[in-house]
Amino acid sequence: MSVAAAEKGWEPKIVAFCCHWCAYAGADLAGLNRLQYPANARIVRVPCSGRVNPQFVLRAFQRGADGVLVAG
Amino acid sequence: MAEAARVNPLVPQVGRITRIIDETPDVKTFHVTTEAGKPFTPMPGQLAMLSLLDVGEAMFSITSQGLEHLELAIKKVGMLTDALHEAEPGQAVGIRGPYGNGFPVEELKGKDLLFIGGGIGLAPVRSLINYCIEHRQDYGHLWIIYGARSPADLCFKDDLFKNWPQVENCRVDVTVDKGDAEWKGHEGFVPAFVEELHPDPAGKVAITCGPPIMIKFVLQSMEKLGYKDEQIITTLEMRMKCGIGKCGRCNLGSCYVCLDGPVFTLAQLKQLPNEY
Amino acid sequence: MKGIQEQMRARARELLAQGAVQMVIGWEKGTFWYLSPPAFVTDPEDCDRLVWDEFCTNNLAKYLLDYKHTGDRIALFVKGCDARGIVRLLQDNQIDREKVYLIGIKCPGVKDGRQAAALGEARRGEVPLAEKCRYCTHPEPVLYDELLAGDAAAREAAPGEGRFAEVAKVEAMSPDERYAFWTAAYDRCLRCYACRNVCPACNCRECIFDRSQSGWCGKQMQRSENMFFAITRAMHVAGRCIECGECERVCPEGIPIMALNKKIIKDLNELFGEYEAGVDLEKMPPLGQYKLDDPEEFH
Amino acid sequence: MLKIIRDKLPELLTAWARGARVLVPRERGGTRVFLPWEGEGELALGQGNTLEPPKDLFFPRTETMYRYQVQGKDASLAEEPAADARQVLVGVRSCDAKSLAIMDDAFLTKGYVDEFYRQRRENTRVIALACTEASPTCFCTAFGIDPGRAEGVDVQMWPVEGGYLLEAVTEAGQELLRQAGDLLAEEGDAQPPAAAVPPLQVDVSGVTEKLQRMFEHPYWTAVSRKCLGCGACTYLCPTCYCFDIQGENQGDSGYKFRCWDSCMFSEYTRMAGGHNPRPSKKERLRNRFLHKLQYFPERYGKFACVGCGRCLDRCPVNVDITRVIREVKEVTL
Amino acid sequence: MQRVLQYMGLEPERFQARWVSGSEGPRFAETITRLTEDIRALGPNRKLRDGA
Amino acid sequence: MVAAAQHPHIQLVTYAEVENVAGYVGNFEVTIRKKARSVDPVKCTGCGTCWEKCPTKVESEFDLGLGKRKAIYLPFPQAVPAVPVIDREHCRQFTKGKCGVCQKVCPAKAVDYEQQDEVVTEKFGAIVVATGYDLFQWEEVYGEYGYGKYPDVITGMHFERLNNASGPTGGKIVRPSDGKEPQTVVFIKCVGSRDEAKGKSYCSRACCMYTAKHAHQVLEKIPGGQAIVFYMDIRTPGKAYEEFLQRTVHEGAVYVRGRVSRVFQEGDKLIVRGEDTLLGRQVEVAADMVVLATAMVPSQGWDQVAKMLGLQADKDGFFQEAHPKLRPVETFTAGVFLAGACQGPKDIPDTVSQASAAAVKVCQLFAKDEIATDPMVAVVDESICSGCAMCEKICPYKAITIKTITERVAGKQVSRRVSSVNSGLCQGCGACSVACPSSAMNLKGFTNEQILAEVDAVCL
Repeated sequence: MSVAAAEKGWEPKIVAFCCHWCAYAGADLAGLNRLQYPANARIVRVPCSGRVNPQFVLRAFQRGADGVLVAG
Repeated sequence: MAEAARVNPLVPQVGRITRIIDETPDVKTFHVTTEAGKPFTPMPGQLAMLSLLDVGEAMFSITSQGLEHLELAIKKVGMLTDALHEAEPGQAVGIRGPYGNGFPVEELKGKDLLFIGGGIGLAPVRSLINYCIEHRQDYGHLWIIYGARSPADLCFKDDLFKNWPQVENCRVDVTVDKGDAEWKGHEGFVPAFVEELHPDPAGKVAITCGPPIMIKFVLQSMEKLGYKDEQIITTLEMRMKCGIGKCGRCNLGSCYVCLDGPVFTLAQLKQLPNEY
Repeated sequence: MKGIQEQMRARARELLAQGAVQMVIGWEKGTFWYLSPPAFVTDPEDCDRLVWDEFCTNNLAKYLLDYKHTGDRIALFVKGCDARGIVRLLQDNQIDREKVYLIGIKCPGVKDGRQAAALGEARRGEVPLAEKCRYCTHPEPVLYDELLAGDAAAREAAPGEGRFAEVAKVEAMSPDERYAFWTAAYDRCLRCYACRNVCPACNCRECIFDRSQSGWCGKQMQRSENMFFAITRAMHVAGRCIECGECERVCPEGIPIMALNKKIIKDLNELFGEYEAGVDLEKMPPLGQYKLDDPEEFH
Repeated sequence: MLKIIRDKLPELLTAWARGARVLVPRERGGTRVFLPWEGEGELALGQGNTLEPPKDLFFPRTETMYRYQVQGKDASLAEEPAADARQVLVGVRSCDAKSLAIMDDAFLTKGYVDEFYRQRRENTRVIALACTEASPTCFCTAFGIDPGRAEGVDVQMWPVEGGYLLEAVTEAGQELLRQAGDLLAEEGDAQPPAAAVPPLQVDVSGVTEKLQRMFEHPYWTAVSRKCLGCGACTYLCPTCYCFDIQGENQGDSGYKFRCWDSCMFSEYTRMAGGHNPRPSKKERLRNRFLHKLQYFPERYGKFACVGCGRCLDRCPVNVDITRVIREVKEVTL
Repeated sequence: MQRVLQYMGLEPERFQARWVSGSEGPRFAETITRLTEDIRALGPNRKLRDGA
Repeated sequence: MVAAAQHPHIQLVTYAEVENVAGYVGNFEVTIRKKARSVDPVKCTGCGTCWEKCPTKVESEFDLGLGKRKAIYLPFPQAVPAVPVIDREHCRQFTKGKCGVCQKVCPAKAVDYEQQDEVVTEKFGAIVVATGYDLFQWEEVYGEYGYGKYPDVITGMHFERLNNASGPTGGKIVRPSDGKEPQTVVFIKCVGSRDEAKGKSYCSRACCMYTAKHAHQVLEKIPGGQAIVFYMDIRTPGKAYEEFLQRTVHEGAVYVRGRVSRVFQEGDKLIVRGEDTLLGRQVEVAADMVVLATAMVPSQGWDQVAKMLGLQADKDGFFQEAHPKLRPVETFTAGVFLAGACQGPKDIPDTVSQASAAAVKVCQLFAKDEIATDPMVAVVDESICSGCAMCEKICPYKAITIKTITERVAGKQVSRRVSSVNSGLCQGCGACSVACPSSAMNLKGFTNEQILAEVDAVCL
């Protein structure tokens, strides 16, 4: 998909690397508590935020992410 | 080649895997065809570039062909072959070829042929064996010596034990490095087996293919038995990308294996740099 | 400088003749007056090839990796930055200290061959010091088995400021300007990997950029992948860069690679305290370990 | 013979740019490369050769070959439309002009024609610029190349006082000069200036034959020691044409591309099982020199080196092909 | 990492690292919301991107 | 304790320090320094003659300085084993080179001045960490309570000693300053705990109950005694806890909600000035004794223990359990378990429960010859690994070691160093795979390739 085509009706695309034990659990909890949060974040579960290689972040940007979050 | 120039040789046809046969735990034979029928008609020993479009492309020897399909026997060694082994019949593939020189079928006419194969090395040789069987009257005695690590690792068991032994004027000898409880055949390495069987070089051409270490010792054995370099034919394996002698990587000296090979006589190989 | 060259040749000859080492790595005269590429001498008779002049720029440390498994003992001439390269390799367990014999040279600073070529041989005296040498903090080798007599006083004491001048310049730009600056530079990148191959911090057996199958980075020479390479390379040498400037020198396209390396050095210094890679064998790079009290930029 | 005054050259380029993409040496980030002419800006025709050879214009660094879709077991592919844009390449030196002939051999002969290359090559007109001054690293005459007149080009240019002399060599070249209209003036008695004399001299006679007997020679170990194994020499070489074919996959679709590759890299010959017939930089460097000086001459009847000196200029460790040639001729077998 | 990406020209908001513990559901929701807003304000990213 | 000491399968090593722990679950190698007691425990019968005759008196650590002990002494009456130790710092034999009384009087000839520290290394399958707690050093930060300069401002622990029948006062509650029985005793709770400004942010958990007990004891033991408790909140979750508190209140303990702003001496009395926040006015009490409920903090040396065992600790130094709810006695290091206050402030029943749980966890571990580990463990691609040992240094679980492998390269035997992961120890955090410069280290289940593919997929 070209950048131009992606721009129509653009919504931020966010890749969130979430630690299995912390932020991912937090996301679970947010779900359990029926908390609203934007659907823009696409979560990649990792065993630990220390597992996030800088290259994963770069790859996310390469593939068109507008923002990247590492949550531990 | 005038009309060939208009066809882009680097772009494959889309074909399908129509049948998958388990040969050994890590070798499967794939039947490939396209909607228009057989992708192309190769000569024995020629190669095909097979790809899973989203995984990768690699060169494989064509082990046999039918009226409508090509057969490729593929061992699991890397990413592409792992993915191929996961595939099911019906899977779309890219295929282009045929590449390489193939076996010198004309020059071999009227000669007795000795085939020596080890492991997956039987795959390229099989195309020639089947060709000789089809054109039985053109060739002399066929003698197939084949070995694998274990009985389970023997490729083309139907051919080895059913089809080929029934062919007229054809002999098949099979060995395994190490047998199992059920194995009643010969045990031992291929080179030693060849020496044991002692095939007389007179009027023969030997075609050998297998793992490099086997080839090395088979060649020593052949020399002992009195075979001349011109009497020995082997096929090489190289990393290939374009298949048409352009991309550079499969050169042996000024030859490109994808174009001028993969079939070489030992005499030719000795002229080339030892870089395979 | 003559003195040093003569000492070099004499020591190389002695070491080889005694059999104390099997090879001596130094420099020799290249095709042009402004080139003094690495030289590998194995024969005591051959030691007069060795030269020492202001163009002995190449950092020789990296070559030791080629002889990792040979069992040979190798003598190496080391300038300040070469010695730091050795320390890095030792810290990464890449070489055996016993298998190298280090002959230190107090380095008066080297000069850039390309600048010299532009000036011409007639103006040899005017060739300025190489950029990396202007801010060199360790002109004398930090590690050696013997030190050749001579002095490094030819240059003024290393000025601290200016070391990060280039970095400050880029930092002062807006994000868009910075992006334009780096993409303009890395659009030129040929991905020849000379910067990687010359770097004593790049000592992997097999670089991920040589394993395109592994899926890290494609082989397309285009902006996003060149930038991926640029950032990955920079992160890879983070905390390990010894500021020998070789990456920038060898780059056929003249990409300001050190401006990226130095940025990381600067940041690491700010975050984890001053650290100079390859100076002290005992002090490991800040990113190579973890401490309970490591600062966090997490929020 | 026709002449154009220096100030008018941009106008001529602009005229040509109406029907084609005009590429001409220009300054970029402190180096000179062939860049498109878009009507304004400085040219860099004077100061020696470009850093990068023009091969990129026929054989791009990265080139998409075809796109595909994969859905479950089904797949389809579509060829990338042919590159049929016309190009005019201005200011090519004799060495680089010769390199095109070498690339033609590799891509267009021996049974297969590389369509991607052919399309671009046929759509490109080449205008050569004679050298009147040589760089210290030049040695084109060693390969019989005349720095004063290029082979296989459409138009030959010579720098002269105040402008350039031009001479059409081919029919297409004449057409280009016709497009110039009154920008060109007839200079009947003008003589092309004397060609440059490259300072580096090397005698290549007999080197192929010598190399044929040197494959196992310890010389290769010695010469490869300082090599870093980077690909700078191959990527800057006008005659190196190795490439790789790879895919880029995203979800159900993707594309196959080819990109430059270098025989100096370990991955180049490594096979799927891990075996590498050229495991170290010694074998790789040897292959590079043998390819240029032995294999290519054996296969195509000419050296795959044009003496442009780029590798020598940019090699971080001064691996010097002229020195290799001299040394090869000297070593005892 | 954030500093390097910034240095290469990326806006600082585009790459963030946050502590969110397993018991902090609301904080997680809030983090995502804020990040999304930050990025919405910045607009689409074209930097470091394939095909750009 | 006695039962444990007598158990045939329990070996009790006292007066010793663990110097190093190597190995991994099922195969720990623990180096223990058994300090020289100067008394042979095998010969000693614990008759007590030696400490009776010993001429040197030293302040007793156990009694927190409220009483004295000898230079050869039993740390406390119920100590197991009942073998005395010579305090070499104070013993005349060691400081002056002459005395030897204990050796002379010992009927068992057990005293041995030549004894040296003994370092042993033994193998263990699992480790239970029960290093307990220390008390918050209030003297340094609570200037308003007198910087520790008033002898009658004591901690709850001192009070326990005073109150103990075998303590320095034989169980009589007296003022350390003059030995008089106090009439008015003020208790201040949350000294160091729940005080982010000066102390710790956490609730020390046991103080509410022991303060209630102390108040009850004041009222019970001291005729006409008065107990006044300053508190912030009263927390009594636990079986019968609230009832006990109510009983104390009914007995006459005065609970004042509010913090004490100052304690100062006036003549014989300690004036405690504070606020009653319920009534909204200042209160002043002239007390005879002030007892502080100081916070529990991890035992000194927790950081060394953490390092030795690869444990993680929270910001206060309490060891981190593997999961706050589901794995409260395990640690991130396989085979290492937690019991008691080293994990967080606890009272006795909780400590006993956790200790029992830890014991059962160990039994569970030992019940099988093999252990099942999480499949998410790191794996090394030895062909790529360059042996730089970055991963070894970064691994929080000490699961990575460097080993030497030999392989054939171009027909030559070459040995080189590569990393090796102990899958029993690896907890699959993946830090090594990020630290690895060559990407030779990968994490099964979360491989680089898998994560990259996932990133690709989520970006579609």
